Amino acid sequence: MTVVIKFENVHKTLGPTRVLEGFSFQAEKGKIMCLVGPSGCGKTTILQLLAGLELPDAGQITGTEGLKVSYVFQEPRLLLWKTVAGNMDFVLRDAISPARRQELIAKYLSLMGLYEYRDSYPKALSGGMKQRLALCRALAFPHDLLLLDEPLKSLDMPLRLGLVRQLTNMWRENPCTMVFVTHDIMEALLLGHRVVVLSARPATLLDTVDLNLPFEQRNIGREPLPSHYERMLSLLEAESMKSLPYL
Amino acid sequence: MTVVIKFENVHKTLGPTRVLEGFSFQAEKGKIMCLVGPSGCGKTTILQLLAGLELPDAGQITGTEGLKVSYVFQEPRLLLWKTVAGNMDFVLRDAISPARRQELIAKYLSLMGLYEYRDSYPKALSGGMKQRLALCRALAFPHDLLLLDEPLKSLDMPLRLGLVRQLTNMWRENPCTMVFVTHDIMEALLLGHRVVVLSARPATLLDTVDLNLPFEQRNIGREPLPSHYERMLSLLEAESMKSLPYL
Amino acid sequence: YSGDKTPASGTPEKIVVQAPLAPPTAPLFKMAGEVLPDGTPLEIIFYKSVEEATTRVVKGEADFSVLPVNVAAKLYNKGVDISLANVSTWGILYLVSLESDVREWTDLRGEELYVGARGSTPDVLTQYFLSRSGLKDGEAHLTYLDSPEIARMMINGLVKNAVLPEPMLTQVLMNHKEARVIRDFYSDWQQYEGDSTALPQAGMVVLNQFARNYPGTISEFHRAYAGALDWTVANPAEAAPLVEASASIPAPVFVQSMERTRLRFVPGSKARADVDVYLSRLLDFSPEMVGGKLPDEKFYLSD
Amino acid sequence: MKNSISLTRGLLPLFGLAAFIAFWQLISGFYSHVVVPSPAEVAQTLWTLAAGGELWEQSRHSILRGLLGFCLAVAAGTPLGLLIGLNPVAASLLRPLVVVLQVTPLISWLLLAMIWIGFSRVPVFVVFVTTVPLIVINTYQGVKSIDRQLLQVAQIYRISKPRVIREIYLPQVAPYLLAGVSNALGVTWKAVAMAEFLSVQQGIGAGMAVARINLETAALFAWTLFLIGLGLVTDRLLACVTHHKLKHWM
Amino acid sequence: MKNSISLTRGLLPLFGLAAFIAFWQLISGFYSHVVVPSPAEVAQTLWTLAAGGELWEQSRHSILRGLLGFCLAVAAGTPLGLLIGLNPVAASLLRPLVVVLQVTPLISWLLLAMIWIGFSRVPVFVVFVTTVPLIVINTYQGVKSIDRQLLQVAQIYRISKPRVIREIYLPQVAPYLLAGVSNALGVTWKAVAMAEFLSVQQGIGAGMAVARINLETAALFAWTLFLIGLGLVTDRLLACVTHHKLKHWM
Ligand SMILES: Nc1ncnc2c1ncn2[C@@H]1O[C@H](COP(=O)(O)OP(=O)(O)OP(=O)(O)O)[C@@H](O)[C@H]1O
Ligand SMILES: Nc1ncnc2c1ncn2[C@@H]1O[C@H](COP(=O)(O)OP(=O)(O)OP(=O)(O)O)[C@@H](O)[C@H]1O
Ligand SMILES: [Mg+2]
Ligand SMILES: [Mg+2]
Repeated sequence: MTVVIKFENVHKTLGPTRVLEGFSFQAEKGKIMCLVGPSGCGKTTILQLLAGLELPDAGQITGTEGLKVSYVFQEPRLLLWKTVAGNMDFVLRDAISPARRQELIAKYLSLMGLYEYRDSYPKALSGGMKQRLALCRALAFPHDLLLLDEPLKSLDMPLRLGLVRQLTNMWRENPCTMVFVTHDIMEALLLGHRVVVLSARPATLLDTVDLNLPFEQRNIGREPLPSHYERMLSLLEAESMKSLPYL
Repeated sequence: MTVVIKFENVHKTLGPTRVLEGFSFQAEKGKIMCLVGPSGCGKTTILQLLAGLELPDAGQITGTEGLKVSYVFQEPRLLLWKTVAGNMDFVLRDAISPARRQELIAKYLSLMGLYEYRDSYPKALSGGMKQRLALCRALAFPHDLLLLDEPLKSLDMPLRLGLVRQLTNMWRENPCTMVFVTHDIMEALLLGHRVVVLSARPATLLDTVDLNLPFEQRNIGREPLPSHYERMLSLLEAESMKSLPYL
Repeated sequence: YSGDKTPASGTPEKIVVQAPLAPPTAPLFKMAGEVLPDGTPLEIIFYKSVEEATTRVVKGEADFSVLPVNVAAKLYNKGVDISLANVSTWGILYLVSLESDVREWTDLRGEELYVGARGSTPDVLTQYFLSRSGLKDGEAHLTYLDSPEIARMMINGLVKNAVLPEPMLTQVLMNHKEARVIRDFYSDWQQYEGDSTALPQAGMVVLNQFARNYPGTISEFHRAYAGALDWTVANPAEAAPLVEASASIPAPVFVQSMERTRLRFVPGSKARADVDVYLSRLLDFSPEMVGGKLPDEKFYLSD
Repeated sequence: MKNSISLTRGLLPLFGLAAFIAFWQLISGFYSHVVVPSPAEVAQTLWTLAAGGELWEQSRHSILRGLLGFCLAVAAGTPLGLLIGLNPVAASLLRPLVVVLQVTPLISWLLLAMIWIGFSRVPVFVVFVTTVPLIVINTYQGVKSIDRQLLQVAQIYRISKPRVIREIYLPQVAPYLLAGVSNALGVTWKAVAMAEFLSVQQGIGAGMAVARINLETAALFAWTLFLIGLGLVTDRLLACVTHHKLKHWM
Repeated sequence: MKNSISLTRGLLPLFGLAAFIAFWQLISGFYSHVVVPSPAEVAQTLWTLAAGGELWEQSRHSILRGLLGFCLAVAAGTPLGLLIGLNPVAASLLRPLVVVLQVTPLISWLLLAMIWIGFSRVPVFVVFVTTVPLIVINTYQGVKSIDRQLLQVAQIYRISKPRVIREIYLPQVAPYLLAGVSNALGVTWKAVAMAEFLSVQQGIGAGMAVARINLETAALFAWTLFLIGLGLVTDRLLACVTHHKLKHWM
């Protein structure tokens, strides 16, 4: 059995834009992989390729065959005509038995502070609440591969930290493969077994860090996180300077 | 002439949800005011009231009369049937003469690294690029009051820092009133003349800090920012604990 | 002074005649190519529906209109300023059947009989004959449909008994071997109403204003029309190409249909007796058909 | 305040109606009543028809036929529109068929319909044929305008095709379908009257046919008025039902 | 690969057509040619009509009338639909009017139309009256389904009402309008033929009326076939034009 998910020399053009050109990388299965990179570099495209929603123009993606995927998209993508609970039920219906489904829905909604809104429609939710519901949906759905595209955006700081902790706990119970895209380097360092910094388009790997520190020992102030943080930030800054010289 | 924008005992119910109950606060005109608060506490609602897009059920909002408003909504809200440049042109057409308009559009698009995408339609933009376009549009439009609802989300760290700097520069040139909603406390402390921490719904003022430090002297590591940061984070944490005890 | 601006002795610029695409129109095809002796050109309009015809009459856009006699009476009784100039068509309705055991009206007891539009002359006459021959209401099942559809269904054997006018009848006879004419409405009429009465089905109405203004033209027109009509009756084979060209009625169909089409020119004033009998029967049956009463003598254009 | 506004709004159509009747009265003065009967005359005819029971007797048939044809059209048109929208092969085969239904005049259908479907069912057939393209084309356009992002959600969470159609497509197609249904319901009453007019003994159309032959324009108008009333009532009913259904999320 | 797929797809309707013709041939065996003429007979009649110039002579009138009525309906229906969608007062006054247009049978219009509009313009009027509700109702439904968030954007940036209508409403109403236009264009050819059938000397409908009276079913079918061809061509044209317009952003 393959133990890695692998991009080999992947090319992908979207419309007129060559997003990936000979992009190669690999993510160990059963580990958390965090992707950081400048806006527009192709992170979402990588997730779409991993999910099989897009196909590479050339090159190979291996190791994703037969995996059950959950995906938090960059937008909440809720069903406006279903209530909060209905949106959960929608994805779980075919996957989980009715009795357990109710329980699971209640559990995840409570976890995210959405239980009292279970009968509201998405239009009555704030931006952060929509985001939480999207996350809920992905977490509750049984998965081997969890793709997260900025899942913690629009959430306040304590909530983000709490959710990072929650994700590590969940991973401990069920060590699935996660690919986590974020713009917050610290978040990546707190969560990832491996953190990858991507260059501007066409994406290449600028930096790859493997962190062996157990989750409970990771702390914003504790080495080696701050030094990784500094290095990564300056790498990203250099990238930014190339495409956005005026800022 | 009033020199403040004032909420006096404002009540606002959305659907079944009582978002604001006797909410009062004031923002000095020509200053930058940052709002931080737990997800779903009513920040967006406050901006909508300021913009006049919603009316209070009770209480008074004064000082916004006759102000020209620009608003970065929590969602990008782009016109899908117009190109990047077309979206800019759409808001500027009636406000600015044609010659100057082209120039202004080019200037702001270059600033945000979107100039090469000027003829692309929004569906070909990444999440962060959409967000930048929305910000572009608001900044280019002539305004007295600038409302920003998480304008820097989905952007990478250097970009965010660059844009914070850019916003302070712009404010120096044209000291308009800004109300800036963010979930990043540090962002708020780097940018605001006043930073307000809101409680969970119904929103009340948990903390109000006036910062007299000039922008160029503000630095993530420099006091009093870190101590404000710590205090505000723990206030928010306490709020979070109330509504999200399971995290 | 009548208030009309045109002097009473002049000639009109043209004469507009409207007529349905049916046998009574045939003589007009001959006239269409010619002009009246006094040089007045003739314009013929084919109308497709009764509304169209009545609208033209009401708006005064057609000087002469070929109409069913009862429709003419109806218009007159409803106050439209017209009179009956002539009657030209005397019975073009027949009872047709595909079944060999149908010979009489009474044989239709319990049978389905297809009749053109409900409330129209064919319908009323059919009901009249049925009741005169002793059938009670509903003993023959009347079903209504427009004649072309009845004819087509009959050709396909889907309709067994029908009342059809010419030239549909000829079409049916030519296309279905079993189709036979059972009754001729004209003879039945004479059987019940007496040999001296005829069945006046269609004629021409003229706008009274036109009649007042151009009395000379009317007689010119009548003379020409009567001539053309007699010629058509006498020489159907020669008229057929004209009809085929103008109305697309196949020549053989036309020639054969003329055998059962009774065209005879009778001026309005001379037709009153027959028309009165006819209309009073209709009046008994359903007053709406003639506009509620028998028209008075002003209905008939005096010579 | 609010009440008085909604009251005015409720009264507005009445003012409109009054203006219309006044205009009609004026017009009817210019023409023979064979062409334009006066409002009073038409109202009286309508009353006579209603009092004599004929109105109900005839319209009962028409309403049943109309509703049957309409329901069949919705029941068949919605899946057909979905199919055409979802499956390019079905589209290239069935789209021409929809055009045939749209374009073929009643008179060309008439005989075939009578032979194949039988006399009494012709109005149902005609209603079906007239309204089904409305449903199909609107449904199709709704499918084309669907949010592709949600389809990706369904793909990721392995939602079965029938559920995707029911829970992703249909709700988004709903406003399009609604426009189609609204159109179809209006056209239903016209179509049923026309079909009866041409082919059947009873029903509103048959009543109109008799009125026409007898040049009883007042009766023709009275029947038309009744049809319009029917149309207005069903239009309102539809608006209420759908408002109730969609108000939550739109 | 791609080419061969699109080729197969292009050929599919042809197979469908072939199957249909075979079926028709079969059916025509069972009935007299007065009821169901054979395909060959109809084709020959169509050819005769075309060769004799009558086809072009008659259809010229119909096409002009149809297009005129259709264009008028789009030109009037779109603003009317917008108005009804945007203004509740206009809605309560004009919605009943739309129902009147939908529901009133041709035969009731005919009388009035012939008086007021004159015979030769009746087909244009009939096309207009038949298609305008399709445009209005679809536009209205499009306006109802608009994205309110973008209206807030327009409000903030003080976009003038006409520009909001042109640049926010219209693009979002476009797919609804498209469904309406697609429906209207199909119905146009039927409506013009029906109107000509009942009231006018020249045109396809007039040709059909003559064919019907003379029991020339083959000619009736030939005209119908021509109408269907007309419908298919305009349907394709519309699809091409709109695809070209909307492909960028949808
Ligand atoms: N249209 C609406 N109908 C009903 N309730 C609403 C509506 N909009 C917002 N709410 C409720 O009002 C509350 C405040 O919403 P608001 O969008 O102002 O929050 P917020 O502070 O902006 O949150 P976030 O940071 O997540 O964007 C939430 O509880 C939300 O559920
Ligand atoms: N549908 C599309 N058509 C054309 N170009 C596209 C399309 N989607 C994305 N792109 C282009 O591909 C590039 C990468 O997009 P992608 O969404 O993967 O970026 P990203 O790394 O996720 O950025 P962000 O952090 O801003 O979300 C961008 O330059 C974008 O303009
Ligand atoms: Mg992205
Ligand atoms: Mg918000």
